[in-house]
Amino acid sequence: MSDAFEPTIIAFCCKYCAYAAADLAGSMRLSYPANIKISQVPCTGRVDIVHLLKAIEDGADGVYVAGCMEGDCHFVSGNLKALKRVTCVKKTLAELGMEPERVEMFNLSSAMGPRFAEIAIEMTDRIRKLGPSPVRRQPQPEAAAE
Amino acid sequence: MIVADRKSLSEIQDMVRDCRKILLVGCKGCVTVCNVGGLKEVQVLAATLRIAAKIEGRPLIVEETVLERQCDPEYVEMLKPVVDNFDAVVSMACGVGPQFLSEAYPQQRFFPAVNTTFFGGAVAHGIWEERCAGCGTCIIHYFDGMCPVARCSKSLMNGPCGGSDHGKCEISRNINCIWDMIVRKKTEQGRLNDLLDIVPAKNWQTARDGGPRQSRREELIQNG
Amino acid sequence: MDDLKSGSNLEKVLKAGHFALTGECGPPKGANIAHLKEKFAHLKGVVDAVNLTDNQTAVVRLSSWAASAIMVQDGLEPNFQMVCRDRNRLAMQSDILGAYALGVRNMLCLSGDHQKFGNHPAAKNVYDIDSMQLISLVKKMRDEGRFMNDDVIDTPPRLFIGAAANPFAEPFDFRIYRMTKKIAAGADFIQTQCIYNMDRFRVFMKQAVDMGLTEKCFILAGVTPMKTVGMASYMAKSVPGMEVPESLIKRLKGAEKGKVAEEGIRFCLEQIEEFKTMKGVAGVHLMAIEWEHRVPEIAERAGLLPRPVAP
Amino acid sequence: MNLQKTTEKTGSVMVVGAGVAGIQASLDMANAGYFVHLVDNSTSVGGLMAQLDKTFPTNDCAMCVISPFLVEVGRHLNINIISNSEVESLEGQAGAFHATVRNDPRYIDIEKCTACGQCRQICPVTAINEFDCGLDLRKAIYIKYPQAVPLAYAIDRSACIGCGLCEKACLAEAISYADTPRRTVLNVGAVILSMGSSVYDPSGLDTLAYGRHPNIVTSLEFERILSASGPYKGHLMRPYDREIPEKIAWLQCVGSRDINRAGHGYCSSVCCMYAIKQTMIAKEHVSTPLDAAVFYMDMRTYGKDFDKYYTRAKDEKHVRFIRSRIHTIEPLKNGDLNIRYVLESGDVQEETFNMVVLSAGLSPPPSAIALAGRLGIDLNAYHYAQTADIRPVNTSREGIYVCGAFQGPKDIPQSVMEASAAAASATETLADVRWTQTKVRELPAEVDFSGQKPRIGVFVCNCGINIGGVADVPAIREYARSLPHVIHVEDNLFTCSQDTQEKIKQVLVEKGINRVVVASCSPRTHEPLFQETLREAGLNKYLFEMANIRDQNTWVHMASPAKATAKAKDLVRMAVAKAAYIEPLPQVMLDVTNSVLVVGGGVAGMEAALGVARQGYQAWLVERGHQLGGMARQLRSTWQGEPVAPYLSDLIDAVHRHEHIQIFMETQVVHVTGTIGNFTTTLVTQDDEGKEKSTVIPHGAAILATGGHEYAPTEYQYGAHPSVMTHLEFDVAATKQDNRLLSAKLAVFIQCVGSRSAERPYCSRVCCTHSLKSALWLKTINPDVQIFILYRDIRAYGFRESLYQKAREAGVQFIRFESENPPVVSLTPGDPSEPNSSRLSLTVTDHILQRPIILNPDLVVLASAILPNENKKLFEAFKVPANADGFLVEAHAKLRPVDFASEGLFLAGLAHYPKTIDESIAQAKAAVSRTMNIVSKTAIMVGSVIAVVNPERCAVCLTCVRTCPYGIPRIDPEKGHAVIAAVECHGCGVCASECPGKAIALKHFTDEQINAKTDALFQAA
Repeated sequence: MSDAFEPTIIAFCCKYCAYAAADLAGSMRLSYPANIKISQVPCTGRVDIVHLLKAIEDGADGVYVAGCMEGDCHFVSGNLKALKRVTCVKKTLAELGMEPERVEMFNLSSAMGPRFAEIAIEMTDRIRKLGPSPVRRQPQPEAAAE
Repeated sequence: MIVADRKSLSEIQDMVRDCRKILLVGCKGCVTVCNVGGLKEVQVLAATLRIAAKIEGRPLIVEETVLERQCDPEYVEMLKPVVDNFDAVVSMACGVGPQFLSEAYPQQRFFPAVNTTFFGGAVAHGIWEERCAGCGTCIIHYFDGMCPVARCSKSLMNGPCGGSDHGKCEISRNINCIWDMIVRKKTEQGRLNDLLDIVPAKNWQTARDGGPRQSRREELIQNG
Repeated sequence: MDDLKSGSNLEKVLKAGHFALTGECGPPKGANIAHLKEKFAHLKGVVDAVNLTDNQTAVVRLSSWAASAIMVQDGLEPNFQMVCRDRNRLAMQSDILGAYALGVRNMLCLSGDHQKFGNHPAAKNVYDIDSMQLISLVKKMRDEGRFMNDDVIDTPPRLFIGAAANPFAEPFDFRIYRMTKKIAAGADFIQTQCIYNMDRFRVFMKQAVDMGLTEKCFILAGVTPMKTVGMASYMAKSVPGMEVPESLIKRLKGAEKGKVAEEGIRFCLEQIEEFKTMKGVAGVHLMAIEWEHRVPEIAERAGLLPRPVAP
Repeated sequence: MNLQKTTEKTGSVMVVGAGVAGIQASLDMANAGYFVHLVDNSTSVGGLMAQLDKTFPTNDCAMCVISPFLVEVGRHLNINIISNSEVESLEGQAGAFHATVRNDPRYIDIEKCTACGQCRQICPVTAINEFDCGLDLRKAIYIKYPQAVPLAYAIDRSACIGCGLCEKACLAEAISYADTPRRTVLNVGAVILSMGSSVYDPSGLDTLAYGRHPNIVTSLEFERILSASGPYKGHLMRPYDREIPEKIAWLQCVGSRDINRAGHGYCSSVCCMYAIKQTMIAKEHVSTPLDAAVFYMDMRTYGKDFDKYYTRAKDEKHVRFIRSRIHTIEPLKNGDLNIRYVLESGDVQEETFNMVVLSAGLSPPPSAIALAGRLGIDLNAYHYAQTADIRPVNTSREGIYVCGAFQGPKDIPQSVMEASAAAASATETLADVRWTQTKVRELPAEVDFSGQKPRIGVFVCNCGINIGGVADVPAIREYARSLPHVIHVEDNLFTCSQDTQEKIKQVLVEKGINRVVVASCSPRTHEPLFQETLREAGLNKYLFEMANIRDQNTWVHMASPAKATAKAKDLVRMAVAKAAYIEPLPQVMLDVTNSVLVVGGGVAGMEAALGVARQGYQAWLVERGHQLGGMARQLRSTWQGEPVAPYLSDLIDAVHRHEHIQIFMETQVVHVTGTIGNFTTTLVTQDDEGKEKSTVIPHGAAILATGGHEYAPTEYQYGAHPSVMTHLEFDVAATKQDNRLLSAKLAVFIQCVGSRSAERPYCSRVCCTHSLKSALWLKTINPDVQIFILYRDIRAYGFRESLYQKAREAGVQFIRFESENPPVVSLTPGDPSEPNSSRLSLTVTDHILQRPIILNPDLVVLASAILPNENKKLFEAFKVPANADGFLVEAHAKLRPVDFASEGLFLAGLAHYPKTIDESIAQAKAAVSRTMNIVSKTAIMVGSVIAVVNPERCAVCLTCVRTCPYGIPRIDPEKGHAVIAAVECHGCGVCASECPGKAIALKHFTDEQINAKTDALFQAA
């Protein structure tokens, strides 16, 4: 892999906390890598294992879920359920011989704009070091005709 | 219900290694209820297998479907239009599923994606426990609704053995000693005397030991 | 208890009212008979009978009936152990006949440890019948001369039937009833689990006496001398159904360096001394695990030698 | 505005002060049929709470919890926010006031300002940032904080040099230097004052050295230091050298409980708790160990779950609590601070800290005191609004109400409770003009697009130069044109401006666009605005999707325009992909039953029933006993000395006489079904002959005011001697002029009897005040009596501190004991021939002398705990939760203190937590206000982002039933599948993610929609 590798990372962000923190990072004009693209969810409890696997399958170099601080979930415990699902997907990736660190769970409050930026930087650095997703590394065969 | 566990990914991968196009078939019966073989798990396994193939740079098409039940020929019949479009079919039903599928479509290969484990129920969400061994001769009325055949590690009829610890079986702290529970309940109900009679040896002919079983209800069997 | 049921030495000693002493011997994990015979030598003339364990802790060993037969050849009396884990009712009955034919006269009927703890955890267990049913089965073969299916046996096996009892396992209050059941099923003698908690055992024995069980059956109190503090801790924590009081572990820890084993033996001797006078206790079952060579010393110091010669 | 003065009753109201209390009062009234003018002298709403980092005792992020309220109040059709304004005068009378409001210029047109912030970037002048307590700077053109409402800039003319750069930079042409103050007259039926509090300035206290050293900060400054959006971005540093402190001291009661130096004789009520919070949060902020020490006199953790919080700080977080008085703080050269303090024993100690936080008390803002003068309402000695205990939110002038910290220092939930109470009280007399001044938006019918393919319109915003100045907007626009289903694209200077909205409406209709994507700022702030535009064009508001290409793109990738353009394309592609799958989500209208069920016939229940009835709606009052009045029957007076008996008999009388109240005595609730707006409850009444009669009541909401009772002590010889009595027995005896009281020579009060124990780890809140009040009364009738109060902490919060002061002046002696070493009361046998002749003897260890003292009291009064009444079955019937102590659990400890998490159900009084009678009355009124949000309407809308079950796929496996955090899904045995009531679903989507059959879809966030976005992101561009 070359130095020029720019990962694509999808972040599933809870609208009550992480999404608002991302907005706040904007208001504060904090800078973080453009590799992070946010998909908003009403609660991280909505993020299904299938959604995470779908992103990996599609070629995501990194995927993370960002929810409220533990104990502060707007819907009681959605963030705790999300953590369990992230943990489960990490296991699956390990079984597939893929780095589990490509998937992560973070917790932050809506007032934590700087933390959002930090996480974005941390995750981008982490994935840069890991290199492109093995899903994308192989030349993909043409899909067999029906 | 019948409880099952998903097989390990590598085991499933080994089964379908020579396939380029496979069909995953879930079942809406027991395995959906025990969260192992419904549409969601079909999607999860399909995505996982596709990722695996992509990592290896190997072509693989995985399609997903769910049958109402895989243990009834009429539902199995519904796969007919598509079943031959695949190199193999992976069933996420209990052990019954792939066999019914196999019988219906002798030309196709069918693989199991789950290990069928026991007859039981959910004691809490995400925890299932064995309750019945399907021995064919129910005796739980002797034991106040608790079955030592299925739930004692040694299937003792005249337990408890002497290895239980704080009400847990000697083989695992997660398993209740059923004999401890039986004794406790009988004691609480003041009917401990019931347990002083020696339960004679069980007749295992009705169990799997008597050979594969068939259940026939003459009044239900359709003529012709 | 007038007519002899089996004519074994153990039966005779007990029925003559002597304080019995039985030992234990684990067959080898191989066919090394020489070593087995060495162990026998230590026990000869020191105990009334020797238990030969049956794939103890679910670890494969030389079969207990074969070891028993070898012991008969060496002039010792075996107590043939059989567990329900490894045989169905067909195998059990044939092995019983075989053992008897080879001179075995005592038999101890057990459930057996679960294979999960042994060296073949992947094995399928049998448990066709349980220990209670096994006792009934042996009794039926002996007293009715019939197999389990009621077919008549040509020359029934005359065996002195033993069973195990664990006064320390849970649920505690039920232990005495379970022993009662075993006696009702046909147990002639009982060998208990190793005893360390004397308080509880005293309660258990009082219950047995009060219920008249000691009139129907001989109870041999189980003892195992502790060799090390580690062994004591392991037994306390990891052996199912075993109860080792904290005070004993403390006592062993308090022993001078190199004197732990001696302290263990001393405790054992104190126990035996008490059993001698404890109402209902008919003898001691000394399970000196891999310590057969110390048995003569212990028996000597316990004042149990010489052993009575059976009439 | 209404310039015409009228003398007729009007359905508009005015709220002055837009902190959390003012916002709550405004929302309550606006949602119950009144038009609200919300006036604040700041440029934005939010008050003090917006400045806080976290809130106790849940450690919730303050901004997270208040933001939704800010947004709601900002967008409410029936709330007119009048910022930067002062009320100059109020003429007229209750029902028809005329308020003259002076609107000071902010030099920015709020209607035009899009808060793009370009002006701030270019402004050359810096000024002190007051929001960050001066720890930071801002520009002369500024916005108070990023989440501010109204979201518009303001120019600080005291700093502005008039260079005109901002005017040139503002593409929205919102700058108006020529602004002058404007005066408006508002016709309002009632006024609520919620001007809140300012924080005491400790500069005047010489010994504390505040202002002389930067490392001595006030608690509010420390909040800003802790805040992630504060001056240090959430990194805990001390101001002097930006070093991470390793030792911090908190000094309590700065500007509180201090008549001599601060002139504040009262307790500020909140400082103990916020100091504990700050210790814990500070410890979380640093990776190195932080030594936190709190120097205090009494730890006043008297609220719900407060004592547990205190215990956690002590035992788990190892915060040191040092009972002491501060002598001086001496700054050292390295920035450290040396504190000299005096222990209880009189020993003087010294300790050095890296930083000191002064737990500064609350005081009424000078502007509020001035306004009170203009309005002519009475203030108390400390310039807070004077109220009576039995009318806790009424000021001395009819038609003017007060709530929050301007009534007295208090915490957020108490303020919010009073705000709702004030809303209920203010609107009671305006019930007949409800819904007369409110506005209704007239909307066209929604167009039915079913069966049509997606026709997507994409609107890309330049946001002045906020987006267009960084990313290549035309390129993004043209890229959008190439995406599937897109039939229209355009870019706008400001998509959110009024004229653009009109243009968009036209284009939607002309081109038959059935899905709209706006690529601009954040849906958090602008989605409702665009959705309104869609709706006005006849589109369902959910046919909308936003790409956040400003806040989450150009603002954070300013240095990399090419990357920002590429990312914007990605985000637009994702939004368009989801848009192709979005569906209209119709809302269903449900009729509402306009009545309220109130359970419990104590003060809270009766006030609630009466409040509902006075609002013009039917109230059903259910009491399981045979008399009304509850615990108040035994109470002699309120803490301020107002007699309870006459109030109670008037209340019972009023409840009996009101035509809208039906009382069910000796009646129990046995069954409850239904949801918000439409409950059906079955009552069973026991008649005189013991026969049971059941009645079925339909109601739109319910208030549970099931009360509490006094703990029956088992300690201190209670029951063994007639002179050992509880609080309430003392009150009853006092009313009867009982000789045991009149003849007492030595009386001892023992505090915390049954409270703050292992079994009941909570403070019963009222007991300290009660004992002080009783002791003072005893002194009045019998000046020679010697009185001891044995206590653990004296928790006379707020103005109740004055009782503590008076008691000490009256010679009452206070002895503190430790919980491990409580007083011992024993009986010395007397003359055996005479009954009750045994004598009491009491031993307690004196906290100063450290040795036992033996007393022979002839009266012992036990401050016995308040316990919630046992109502397990009732709570189960309503499916409402109780905590480990048996008290009901509210929806949110801070901002929803009278709501249950289940909608349509509310709580009040002792069932919630021990409280004084004024607090119970306020909470009951608050509950009334909350029910008005429901029952004042003829119908409520339900639906939208909710989980929906596809019956064909449902395997009735119970996964949804077991995983829903609110217990909403159930299996319908007749239908044979799971059902999720639309009206109850909270829309989190947990069930949809857990369902093993994929039978549940969360509308607007379906698997298809979420996956479409993911697919779009990774598909080759």
